[in-house]
Amino acid sequence: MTDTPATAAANDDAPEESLFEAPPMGEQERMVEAILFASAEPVTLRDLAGRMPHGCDPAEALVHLRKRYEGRGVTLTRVGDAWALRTAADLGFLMQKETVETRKLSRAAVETLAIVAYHQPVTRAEIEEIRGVSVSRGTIDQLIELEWIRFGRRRMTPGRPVTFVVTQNFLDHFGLESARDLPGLKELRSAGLLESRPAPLPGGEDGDAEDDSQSEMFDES
Amino acid sequence: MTDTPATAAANDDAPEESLFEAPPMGEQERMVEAILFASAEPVTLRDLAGRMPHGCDPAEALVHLRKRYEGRGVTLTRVGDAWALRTAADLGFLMQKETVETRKLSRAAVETLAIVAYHQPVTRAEIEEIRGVSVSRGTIDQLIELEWIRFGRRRMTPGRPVTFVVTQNFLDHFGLESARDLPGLKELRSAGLLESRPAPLPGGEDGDAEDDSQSEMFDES
Amino acid sequence: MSETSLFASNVSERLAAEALIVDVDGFEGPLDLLLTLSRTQKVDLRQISVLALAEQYLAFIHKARDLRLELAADYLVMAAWLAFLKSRLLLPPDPAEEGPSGEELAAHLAFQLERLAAMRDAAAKLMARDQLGRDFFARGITEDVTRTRRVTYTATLLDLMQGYARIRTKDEFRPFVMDRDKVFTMEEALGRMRGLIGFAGDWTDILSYLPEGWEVDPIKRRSATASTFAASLELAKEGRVEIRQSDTFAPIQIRKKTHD
Repeated sequence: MTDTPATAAANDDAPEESLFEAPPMGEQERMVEAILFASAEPVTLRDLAGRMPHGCDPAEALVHLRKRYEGRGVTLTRVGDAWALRTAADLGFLMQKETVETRKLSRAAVETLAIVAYHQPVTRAEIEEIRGVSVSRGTIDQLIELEWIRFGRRRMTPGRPVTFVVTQNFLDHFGLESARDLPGLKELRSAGLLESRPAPLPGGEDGDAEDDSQSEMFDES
Repeated sequence: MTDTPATAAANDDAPEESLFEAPPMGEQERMVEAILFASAEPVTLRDLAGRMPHGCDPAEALVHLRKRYEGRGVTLTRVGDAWALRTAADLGFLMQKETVETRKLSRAAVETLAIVAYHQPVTRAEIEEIRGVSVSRGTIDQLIELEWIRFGRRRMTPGRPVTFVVTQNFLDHFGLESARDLPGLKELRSAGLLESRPAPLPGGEDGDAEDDSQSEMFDES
Repeated sequence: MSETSLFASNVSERLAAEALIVDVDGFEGPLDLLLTLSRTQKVDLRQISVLALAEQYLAFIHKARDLRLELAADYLVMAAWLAFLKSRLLLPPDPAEEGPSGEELAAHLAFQLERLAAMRDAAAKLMARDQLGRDFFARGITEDVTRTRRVTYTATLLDLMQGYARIRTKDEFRPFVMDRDKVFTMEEALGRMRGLIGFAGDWTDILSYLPEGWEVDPIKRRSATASTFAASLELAKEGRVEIRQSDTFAPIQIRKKTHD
């Protein structure tokens, strides 16, 4: 195709550029498509021209692109003097899931969840003992509503207190295959998540968690 | 209710759903297109099905859509069991504006990442054995923070060490459909270089538990 | 460095040595160094001469020591192991000897080197791939059409683990104090034994000097045993008691030294 003398016609002011032929229109269309797709804002014609190789004609490429997206799930829309790709208005109902507002879980909830995950099945009294503060009812309700914890079997001790365990949803959300895959204290430490010396634990009930911290104390030399 | 008997054929078990016919495939394709367009993250088949009207077949719609975007400025890519629209890699030069400066990874981090990818699921001890040096505290932490690796199942060997595997984010970042598509994987495997061969020990009681770590990776559909 | 250059008569030799040695910190451990050395053999890693490699490594360690470079213990452990391997490779196999042959050990080392090289290569290939946010891009405008506004709460695995770590290390927030209620100090033990030593006439097991109430709880017992033992040694040093133990792990006994 290079035997034709007609290289990029428009720019007499930049003679050294005319050595390069502008890409074919199909290619220009691809470029406009990619730029509009990846940009966080609508893009003006001028911006498009500035980002594409010299000699391109984004206005024409836009005409082709607009035609290509006609009737599709996405349409090329003009926003002021700029252009953007937008999902088709009639499909807005599909976007409902996108409108979820996410908030960070409170510290109390994260800690309660962590205790359930590491110590399950665990009673509310045990959670309070480990955290050292009382657990508000709202926190547990919230975790249950998120479907991250659920009621487990009742403990066969006086009062038959209810226990809590984590759910399959919890495992899915945190990308775990089972709660046993949660790293132990030793591993948290070696991953740099646990900076300080482990607190000496009260002699006790929780068997293996304690062992971990014990061995850590002596590994540390 | 309608005079045509052939409503959504597939679900005999849910007769009340058959009142609604699934939209035509062209429409389903538009829906998938719109959903994928609206999201920066890959969307799983399951999510797609959950958001589309009952009776839709997003898997088939994806086949059509993929064909439609072949050779375009934006392409449909598979990421594990999810799908995403991404700009064509050959147009990256147009996107300086969108390029995010990523923290440069240390050589140790890059090698550790590669070892996790090629040997997964892999324990920390195995990573150290392959590299011949201990893995520094921050390295694994950094890769977890980037969401490129995560904890996998524990190994059923003494000490039940935690293992590491790569994530969907990792696949997305490096444009891989699955971990099986890692460059050179086949050659490495047939050269025996992905085996975790134990050092010849005087005793000769070398663990063979490592072998299943390999098979696990490739069994995973 | 200037001191050594006085002795190095052969300039090119010295430069060759320094090229490796100056950079000793640049190596990530002995395996990395071995891999670099093996490159000088310019053959497929499956065909390298492990014997020659062992010699190169030992020569390297030797030179590094001449230059008084601090070598990490790993390097010296590997040197010892390679010296052992070398002897196994050079000497005819002893049929009475147990364990793997020199060839098996050499083959494993070659395998390790090849595997490390393969992983380096794979890492380079991985990083050379087109990457998201550098070569290809995700959608720039994600659509958050405000229609249903449902609030969900989210937390990451890191949040969870850090939360747990926080609870388990609550003590870091209080000023550092040793928990002494289960510690029996040596001063206490000394005071106690000085008072009691005069009453026991003959050889007595030092465990009988443990204070009341410290024999049951294992943590307390451990502390009291240690301090009582240390105190016994101190008293023996002062010449106030004699100390004996009939056998390994047998009871340790003391008695008052009679000055006659």
